[in-house]
Amino acid sequence: MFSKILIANRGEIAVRIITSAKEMGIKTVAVYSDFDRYSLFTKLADECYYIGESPSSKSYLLADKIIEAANKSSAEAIHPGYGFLSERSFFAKMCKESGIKFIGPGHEAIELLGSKIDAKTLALKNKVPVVPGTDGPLQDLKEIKKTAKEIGYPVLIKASAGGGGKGMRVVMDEDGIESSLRATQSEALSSFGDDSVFIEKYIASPRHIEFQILADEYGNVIHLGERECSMQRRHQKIIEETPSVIIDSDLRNKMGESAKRIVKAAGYSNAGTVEFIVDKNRNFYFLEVNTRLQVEHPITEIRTGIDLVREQLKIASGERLSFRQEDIKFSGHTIECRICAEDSENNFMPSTGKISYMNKFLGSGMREDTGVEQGDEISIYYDPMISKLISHGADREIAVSKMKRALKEYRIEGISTNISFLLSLLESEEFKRGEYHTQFIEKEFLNRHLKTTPDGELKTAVSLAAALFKENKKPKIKLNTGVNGHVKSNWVNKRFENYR
Amino acid sequence: MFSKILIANRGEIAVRIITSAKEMGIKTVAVYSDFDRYSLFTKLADECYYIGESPSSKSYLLADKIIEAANKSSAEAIHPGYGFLSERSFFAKMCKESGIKFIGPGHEAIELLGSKIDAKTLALKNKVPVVPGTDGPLQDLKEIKKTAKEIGYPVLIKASAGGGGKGMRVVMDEDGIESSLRATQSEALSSFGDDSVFIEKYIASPRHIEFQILADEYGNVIHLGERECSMQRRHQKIIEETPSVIIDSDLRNKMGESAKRIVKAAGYSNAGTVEFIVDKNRNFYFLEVNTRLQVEHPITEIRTGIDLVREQLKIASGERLSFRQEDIKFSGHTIECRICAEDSENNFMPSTGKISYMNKFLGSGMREDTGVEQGDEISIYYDPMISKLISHGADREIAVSKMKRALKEYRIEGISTNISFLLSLLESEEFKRGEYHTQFIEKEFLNRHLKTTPDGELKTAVSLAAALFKENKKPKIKLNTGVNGHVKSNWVNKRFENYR
Amino acid sequence: MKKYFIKQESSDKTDEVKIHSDKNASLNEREFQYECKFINENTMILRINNENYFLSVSENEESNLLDINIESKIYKVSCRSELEMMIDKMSGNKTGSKIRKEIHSPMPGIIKSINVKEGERINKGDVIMVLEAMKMENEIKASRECVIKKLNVDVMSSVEKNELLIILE
Amino acid sequence: MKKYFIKQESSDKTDEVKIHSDKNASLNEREFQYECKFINENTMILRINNENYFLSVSENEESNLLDINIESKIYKVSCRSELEMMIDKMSGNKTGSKIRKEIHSPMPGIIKSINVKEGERINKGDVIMVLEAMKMENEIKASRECVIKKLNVDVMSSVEKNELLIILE
Repeated sequence: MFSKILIANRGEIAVRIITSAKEMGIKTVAVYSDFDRYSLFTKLADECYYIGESPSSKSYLLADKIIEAANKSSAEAIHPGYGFLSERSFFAKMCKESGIKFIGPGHEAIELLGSKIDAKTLALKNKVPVVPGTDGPLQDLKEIKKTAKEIGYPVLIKASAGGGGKGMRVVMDEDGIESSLRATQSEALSSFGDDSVFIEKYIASPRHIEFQILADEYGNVIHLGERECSMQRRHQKIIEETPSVIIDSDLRNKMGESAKRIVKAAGYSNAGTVEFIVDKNRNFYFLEVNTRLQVEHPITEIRTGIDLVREQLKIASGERLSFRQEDIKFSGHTIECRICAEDSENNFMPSTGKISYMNKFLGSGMREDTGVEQGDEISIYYDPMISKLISHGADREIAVSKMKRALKEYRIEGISTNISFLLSLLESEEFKRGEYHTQFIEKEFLNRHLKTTPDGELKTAVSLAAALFKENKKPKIKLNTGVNGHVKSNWVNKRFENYR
Repeated sequence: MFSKILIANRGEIAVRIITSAKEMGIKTVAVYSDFDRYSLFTKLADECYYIGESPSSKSYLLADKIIEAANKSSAEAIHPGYGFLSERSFFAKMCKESGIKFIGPGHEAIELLGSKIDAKTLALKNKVPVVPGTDGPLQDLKEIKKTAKEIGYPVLIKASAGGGGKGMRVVMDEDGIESSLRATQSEALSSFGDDSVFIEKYIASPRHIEFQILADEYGNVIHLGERECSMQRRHQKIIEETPSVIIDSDLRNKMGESAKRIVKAAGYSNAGTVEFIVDKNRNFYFLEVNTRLQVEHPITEIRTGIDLVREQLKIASGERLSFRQEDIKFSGHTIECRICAEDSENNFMPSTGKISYMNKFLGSGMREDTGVEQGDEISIYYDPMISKLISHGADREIAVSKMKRALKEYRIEGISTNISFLLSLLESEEFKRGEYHTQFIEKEFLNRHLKTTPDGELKTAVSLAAALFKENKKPKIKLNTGVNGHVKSNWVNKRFENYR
Repeated sequence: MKKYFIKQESSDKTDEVKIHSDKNASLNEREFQYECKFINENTMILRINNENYFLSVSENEESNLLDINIESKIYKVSCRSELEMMIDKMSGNKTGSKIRKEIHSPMPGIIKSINVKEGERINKGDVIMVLEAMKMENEIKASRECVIKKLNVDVMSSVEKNELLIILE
Repeated sequence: MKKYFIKQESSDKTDEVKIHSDKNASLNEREFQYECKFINENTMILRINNENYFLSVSENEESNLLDINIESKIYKVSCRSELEMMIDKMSGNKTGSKIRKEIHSPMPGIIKSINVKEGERINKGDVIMVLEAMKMENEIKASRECVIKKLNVDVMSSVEKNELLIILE
């Protein structure tokens, strides 16, 4: 096993990796930007190296700087987390050439699976169904029109190098195809430096379901069950759960084995995730492989009792998987909610500023993965995710009730969050029944009128709270209203004493 | 199910009960003393009733006041937590007579099992071994001497009404018996108003192992496995774990079935704990039944996936147990550490004062049950326990490594705690091997020299930290030392800016 | 005794809260007992009769309303003191909310597109421009029907937080 | 430049820390780089070269030493400034710690028993009295060999925090 590793990431995922490493007796090295000088993950690490300015292009994306820090600190391996350099094959290659173990798959596998078209070809070769579409990149409008007609509208135009919802457009009929193609191509060119696209059948109201994979360096591969990730807004996952209400053990087995075939064929090792979409008739289609740890990995950890970061470190250090597929046991139901700094009442506008107050009560059955503490700043530089709340219960109903309680008791002041939005999602009939899909939020939920008007005792509380807040904030100036001269009465003073 | 319950307790256990009730959609009523007006448990409750002054004799022990609050708030049931009125049969009876459901066993069972001698008789009748000793209360010295001789020294003198380590003395030979008897009797008289004692065989280096029981009101009883509670100081449990390293499934089954027999014979319902001591040859002897929820109940919850408070509420509302003995599955290893406000470097002197700073990092696999927050006061009125940290891992080694990490990252300032003591216990060879007994701490561990002298880089850090602390604290007075006049140099100012 | 006028966002009725002392208050003349402890400027423990609320209040700059957060549900109210109501009456502003005539950048970022022209009349909800920040595209929408008086920025210009983007008529 | 003299509790050797600036310091003339940020009066992030310590320091009234808490292990050191060392030297106090001549009650409680008489010579570790508080009996022990000069309390008397219990010679 390694004696020291470097974490080429920040925030909650850096904290998460440090946690498992410490428990294994491995020393940890953090790298940080100006903004992160005293962020939680640097406080927890054994060593800290400064790598540059706050924008990630000047720090967390600088492969050279990170390799340099690894060399200086004598770290034997680098964990890339998610995002940043985690899926860049050149970085995995640089690590290898510097004699540092990259904690993830080999750069060849990253490169192979990083190309949507190659990955699709690989899936087909291994008898895993894919969404009908072009099997090569296209650029010419005429050819694209012809292909779209063959596949049948609606179709999806996707940037070949895209991801995370970027560079994707649905085209309902031939009239819309030209403008959509131009828009997709210009976006793809500026974002990824590559304007090739491909086209596929658009599947209405699909589920996004993914499988967690572990593969050692000796060809042993297992899956750890599915994650239901259909609760999305703008292709960003918001709530994830496992098991999925639509997956029975038969389908789980079929999809899990498909996922394993792809990963095996790619010569993949370490942790990875195979994404599928599932249509209304429970047909599944391979989507892509994420060649890294996922944001939502904790729900799998809790339901299987397997620490994925620990397994990543063991695999990277050359150990064999210590369990077989039949050893994997699933227990209860797990849900994750992503708490983000965004104003869900104002078009999900990102919210920046200082967290002036944070008070939470997790209680039994709850886990929180976070990189942020009271007093910290939420900046424009990085992802707006503040925290991942994860609940575990004997069944789905209990897991949901725990999550709701914890969300109600999670307080953040100084910035806006999506907590009330998460809570209304959990309270929707569709979520209760488990009947939702990737377009549910945008096409259905956001059109609903969810304003709550308090009544009875709650109305009294709301009204009095508003009045007391205003009273307490009032500048301590003696008003000469004439009628009511004794403004500074005894009880006002008392209240001021209480506050701070 | 109840729609509203009252919690006749405070601190972490009140918080714990509120948590499960909320998850079940049950409204919660807290009662509080002057000291607890704004304690965490009152913040989380739906309703709060004031019941008296801070000393528990003037609030939490006032059965009348509590019943009154229950009536005013229309609570249908009362959960007594642990301590206070939880094992007082008169209170259970008062509840019943007031038409309020007591969430616990019937008052007859509490009374029967509350008498050590009756409980022992019941055990013997049901073929559960007990420690050899007198089967009735004794008061006469001559008779006591005779009995002690028959049993064989060393013997234990115990107050008939005692508990929690109070009113207990080991007598090594006949010379010591008279003074020990007098001391025990006077203590018992002043503490419990009853000076009868009994005598039993003293078992050297025993284990304290207890079984969690659930019994519904229809005679169905199951056990949820053991808890190893031998890590004690002055008869107070400090670290608990499950499973016990000395219990195999055969012994677990035997002890569990013994526990069930006693509880069944007592006509017991709701949650309860049957305590045993186990000698070096793994012979077990019934000790007593705790007719309430235990402090250390979380380790059983985590290992079985069963929420004990939820089960208590379901049983009290008349539901049948929803699982049978064979449904109970155990997973992994769980440990609990009790963090207390006491100065373990100064003879465990209780420490009072305000918690000026609290910073913890739990992370994956950890649970915390607490009733205090930063800014709270630790008082002389109540138990000095601040928090229960609970870790869960796939095996004992992982659970221990998680606990150690969390303890290292648990910061409390303003009061002294036993965190460093807990950490050294976990690091002791005996704990590592699981070879410890109820006298380990006092007879062996406390005699060790555990002072740590830092060296190398650690010594540099310790020395510089001391100097910087002193530098930062220095009053901002310009010293006229003559030699070094420029005291307020630029960098000192900078540091002062950082601080706060 | 202090008097405040409260209007729930979704209601047309104005309620009257009177704070008689630190123990007694009334809502529309219905008296009740309460207790309040501020944890900080925004957070308080409020107990009415024996009901307990651990809640927070914050001023929403966007809407000029107070957001009352109880168990992570947000209730929006306008709250005016007697004095403010007098001023409102004199100035003829019945709703008590200022109409904002300028739109400022909510955060630093880059203007990706501008969908309106100067002089154009737009409706509530129309997208005025798109600001890219935190790797996300954020639409800046009209909160009321209005006419664009002046555009202060160009497409692809980078803006600071609170920088003036548009003046409305 | 500031100079401090540090002695680990378990060592006889005194080490010399020099703080040259907010970036440079030395221990026994060995120079190194550091960085320090105080989170509050007691807690700091200290980085030496690139090693990271998130630690806290508190003054132990009992021992007159500083408790340095690193990862929940407590290191006890005495820390004297140059000025304090000078004063120590002049007053002939070599260890730098004041000898306490009074014992005060560490918390409110009731004196359950007194095991010594006035004028009695006792050894380090001897139990002087037992104080009951927080439902526990707490032994008050002698921290050094001494003679009891005056007992200020009686058995069963209740005492407040910091109340004078005993004067030593």
